[in-house]
Amino acid sequence: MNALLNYVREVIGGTWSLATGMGVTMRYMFKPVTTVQYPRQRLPLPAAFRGPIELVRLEGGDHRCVACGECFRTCPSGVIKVQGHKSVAASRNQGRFYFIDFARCSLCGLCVEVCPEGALRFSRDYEQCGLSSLVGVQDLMAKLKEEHP
Amino acid sequence: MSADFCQRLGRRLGQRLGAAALGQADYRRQGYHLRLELAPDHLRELAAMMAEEGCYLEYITAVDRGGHLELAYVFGRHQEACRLLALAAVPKGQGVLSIAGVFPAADWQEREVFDMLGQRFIGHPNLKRILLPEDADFHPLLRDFQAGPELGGDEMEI
Amino acid sequence: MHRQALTEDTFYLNLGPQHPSTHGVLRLLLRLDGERIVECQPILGYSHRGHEHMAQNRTYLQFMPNPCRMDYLSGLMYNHAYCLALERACGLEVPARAEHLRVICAELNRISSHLLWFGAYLMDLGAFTPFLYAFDDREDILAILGLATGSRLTYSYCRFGGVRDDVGQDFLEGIRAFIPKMRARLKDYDTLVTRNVIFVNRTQGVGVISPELARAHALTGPCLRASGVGYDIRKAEPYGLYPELDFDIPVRAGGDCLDRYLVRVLEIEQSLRIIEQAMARLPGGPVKATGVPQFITPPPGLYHTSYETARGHLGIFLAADGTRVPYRLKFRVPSFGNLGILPKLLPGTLVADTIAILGSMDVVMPEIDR
Amino acid sequence: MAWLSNIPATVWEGLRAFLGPLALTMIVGLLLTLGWVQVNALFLVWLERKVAGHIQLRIGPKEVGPFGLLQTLVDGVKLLGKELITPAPVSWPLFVLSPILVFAPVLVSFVVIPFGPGTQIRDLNVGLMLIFAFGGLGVLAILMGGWASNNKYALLGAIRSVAQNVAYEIPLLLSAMSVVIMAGSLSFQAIVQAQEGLWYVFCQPVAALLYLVGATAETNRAPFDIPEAESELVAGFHTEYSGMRFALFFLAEYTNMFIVASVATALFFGGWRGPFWPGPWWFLLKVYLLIFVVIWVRWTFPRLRFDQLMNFAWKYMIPIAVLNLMVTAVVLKIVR
Repeated sequence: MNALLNYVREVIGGTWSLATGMGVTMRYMFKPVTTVQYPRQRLPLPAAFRGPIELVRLEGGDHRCVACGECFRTCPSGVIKVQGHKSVAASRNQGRFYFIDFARCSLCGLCVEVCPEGALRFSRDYEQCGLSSLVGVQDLMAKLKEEHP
Repeated sequence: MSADFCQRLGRRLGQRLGAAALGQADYRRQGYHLRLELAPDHLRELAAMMAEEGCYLEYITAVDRGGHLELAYVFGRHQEACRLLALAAVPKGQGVLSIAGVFPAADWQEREVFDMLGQRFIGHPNLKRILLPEDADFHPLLRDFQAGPELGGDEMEI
Repeated sequence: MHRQALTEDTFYLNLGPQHPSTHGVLRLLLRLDGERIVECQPILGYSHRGHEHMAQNRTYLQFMPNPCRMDYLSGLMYNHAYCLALERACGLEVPARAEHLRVICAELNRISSHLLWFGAYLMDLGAFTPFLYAFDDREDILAILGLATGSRLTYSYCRFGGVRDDVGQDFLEGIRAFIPKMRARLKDYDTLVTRNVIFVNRTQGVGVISPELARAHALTGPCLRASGVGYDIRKAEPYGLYPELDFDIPVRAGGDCLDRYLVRVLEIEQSLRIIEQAMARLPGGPVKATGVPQFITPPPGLYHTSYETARGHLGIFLAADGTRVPYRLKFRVPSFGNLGILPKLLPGTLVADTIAILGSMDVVMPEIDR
Repeated sequence: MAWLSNIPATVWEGLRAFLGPLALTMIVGLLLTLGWVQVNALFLVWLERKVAGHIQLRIGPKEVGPFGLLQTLVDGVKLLGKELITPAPVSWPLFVLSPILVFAPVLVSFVVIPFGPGTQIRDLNVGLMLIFAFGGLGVLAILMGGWASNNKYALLGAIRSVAQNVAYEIPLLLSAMSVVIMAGSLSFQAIVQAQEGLWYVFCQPVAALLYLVGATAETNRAPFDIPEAESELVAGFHTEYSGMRFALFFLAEYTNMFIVASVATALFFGGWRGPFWPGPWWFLLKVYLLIFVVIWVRWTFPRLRFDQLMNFAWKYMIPIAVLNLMVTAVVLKIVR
C-alpha cells in the first residue's frame, strides 16, 4: 500500500515539477529579447576597452614616441619593433617606425602601461580581420599619418 | 590547532626520516609550514606516512638544478592548514620509486614530471607522456632545452 | 590499450577529441560493453601550449598575460593568484581599495565561471535553454568586468601590488543592478532545473565519490565539497580580503553529480554575499602600491601560493633564483586532479552517465594541458 | 469529392474518363501530399527555431524573407547543393536506402489523415491501424541507416532507437485503443463523428496525455531524443549522413511530428470540429497547437537517460495505459 502511495506521489510530483518548468520557459518566451543584432546594433565599448594599440595623436599629426624601446623590451610576445632617429632640430630622439604584428599580439596592454612618454593608447577598433597573417603587421606611425594626413 | 598538528607531524617526520633535514618555513612568505629534505629512497616511506596522517598529495614537481633534479612533493591537509614541502635531489637519469600505489593522484603527477623533465618513476603503472605527443624526443622543462622555430620559439629580449 | 583484451563483447569508442561534450579537447578512450563502460582512459595534451616553459623565458611582468589563458573561465582568479604569489615572495603590501576590487572581481569571475558550467552541464544533459539563460547572466558579468578591466575574458587586471586601474561609478552601479537580477534568476533556475524530475534522476546517485576517494585523488573545489569535505582555500588559508568577510562554504555529503551541481549553485549565492559585503566597505585611496620595482625580483628560494579558483585549489610553485626571470614556475591546476579520478569513476556506468559525470567535474582542458 | 471541384471541368472529365475517379483522387492526393510535406516541414522548422529563439531570449531566424520565414527554404537549397558523402566502409545499399525508407512510410500515412469531413484521400476502415503499421517501419529504416553507417555512434543510436520504439509503441497503441473502444471504429471519419458532443480528451484525459508522451518518444523528440542525443552520440543514427540524405531524415522527423499530432487531434481533440471556420482550418490549427506544445517541451527539459526511458515506459506508461483501457472497457460495458 505504502509503495503504491509512493508511486502515485512520484507520478504527481514529477508531473508537477515538469509543469512548473514549462511555466518558466513560457514566461521567458514573452520577455524582451536580450541579444544584440550585431552588424545593425552595437554595444557601447567600455571606456577601459583594451583594443589594439595606437599612437596618441598630438596637434599637427605628431606623436610622442621617443623610440626608447621600453615597449618592445616588455612585450611578452616580442611583436613590436621601434626605430627612431635624432633630428637636428629637436633635441631628443624621435620615433620613425613603429612596427607591430597584431596577428601575434595578445592585447595584454603592457606596452601602454610601461610607456614613459604616454605615447600609446588603446584604439576602439575591434573589427580586425584579414586574409593573411601578414596584414597584422602594421606601422603605427604610417597609420597615424594615413588617418590624419 | 594548525600549529599543533604541524608540530606533531614535524616531530614524527624528524624521528623517522632524520631530524637534521627538517626545517620550519616562513609560512607567510613561502606558503608552506614544513620543509623536508630527504634521500630519494625515503620517498615511499614519506608518502605512506603522509597517507597515514590523512594528508593529500597536492602535487609533484621538479626543478632542474643542472646536474641533478630537485623533486618537490607537496602535501596538504583538509582539516587544518599544514603544508609540507619535501625535496629530494636525484641525479639525472636515476629513477626513484613511484608513490602512485599510495596516492592515486600521483599517477598523473608523476607522468607529468616524466613528460616535462624526464624523471623516471620505478613501479609506476603506466609511465608515458601525458601532455606532449607520445613521439616527442625532448623534455621541455630541462634548462638546456631550447624551443626551436619548429615549435614556435624564437629569440626574445629580456 | 591492450589489444589482447579486445573480446567480441566489447568495443572501443573514441569519445573526443572532437566531441560536443568533452569541453575542449579531451579524448576519452572508452571500452564499452554495449552502452556500459568497462574501461576509460583519458588522453590529454591536445591544447598544450607550454606555459611553464614560457615562464622560464620571460620576466615576471611579461608572464602576466599567461595565467589568464590557462583557465580562461576564471582568468581573473589566475591573474590574482599569480600576483599574490609574487607579492608574497617579495613581501609587497597591497592597498586596501585594491584588495577590495580584487575580491569583487574575482567573485564576479567565479559566478561567471559557475554560470558557464551550469549552462554547459545542462546542455550535456540535453537541455539547451538554461544554457542561454546562463549566458544572458554571464553577459552582464562580462560587461561589468569589461568596465573595470577593459577585457571580457583574459582580464589581466591585477598588477604586482595592486590593480591596473581604478573603477568608475558605472562599474559599481552595474554590480548593484546585477545582484538582485541574479538572485531572481537563481529562483528560476531552481524551478526550471534543480527541481526538475528528469534532471534529478539523471544526476542523483550518479558518479558517487566518497571522501576517502576524493582525498586519495587530490580532488579540490566543488567536487571535493560535494563529497562532504569543507575544504576551501578561502577559509583554510585565507588570502586577500577573505579573512574579514562573512561567508559560508557550501558542503554536501552525497558526492554525486547532483551534489556537485548544488554546491556550485549555492556558491553563486555565497559569492553574491561576498560581493555585497566588499562593495559595502569599499574604501577610497590608491589602487596600486608605490615603490614596486619595474623588474620584480623575488629573493632566491622556493615559494608556494594557494588560491581557490572556481574549480578548486590552484597552487603556484615558484623556484626563484634572484633574477628577474622565474627559474621554475609550476601551476598545480585543480582540474588536473579532478579529471584524474575519471578512470576510477566511469567503469560500470552508461555512456550517458559518462557525459553527466565528466560534465559535473567542471574540467577546463586548457588548464590541464597548460 | 467537393474539394476537387475547382479543377477545370474538361481536364477533370478527361482524366476521370481515363483513370477512373478513385485513381485520380490518389494521384492528385499524392501530388498535394508531396507539396504539403515540404511546406509543412519548412513551416515547422521555422516555427521550431522561432519558438526556441523566443524561449531563449533571442529572435531566431530573421534575415531571409519576412520574419525569416524563408530561412528553411534557403537551408534546404544549401543542403541540396551539398555533396552526398558516402564513407568508404559503409554498406552502401542499406546506407542509401535508409533515408528513402524512413521517408516513404511517413508519406503513406497521409492517405488517412482526416483534414475535414470528406477531405481525406481515402477513408479506410482501418485508418488508425495503417498509421501505426507504417509508423513502425520508420524504426527499421533508422536501424538500417545506423547499422550500415559503420560508425559506433550511429550504431549506438540505432540500437537505442529500436529499443525505444518497441517500448513506446505499446502505450501509444493502448491509449489509442481506449478511444477506439469508445468510438467503435478504426476509421478516422467515424472517430471524429463520434466526438459530436464532447471531445475525447475530456473523457480520456489520461489516454490523451499518454498518447502525447508516447508520440513524442515515437518521433524521437526531446526529452526522448536519445537516438540522436547530440551531447552523447554526436548525431546518433544520422552521424554519417550529409546533404539531401540528411535532409530526408530531417523532413521525415518533422512530417512525423505532423502525423502524430494529426492523429492526436483526430483521436482526442475533435478533429475538424469547431465553430465558424471550415473543418480543415480547425484541424490545422489544432495540429499546430499540439506541435507547439511538443516544441515547447523540447526546449524546456533535459534528456532522459536510456535506462530511465525504458523504465518510464515499462513501469509507468504501460501499466497506466492498461489500467486506463480496462477502466474504459468496464465503464462502457456498464453505461451502454
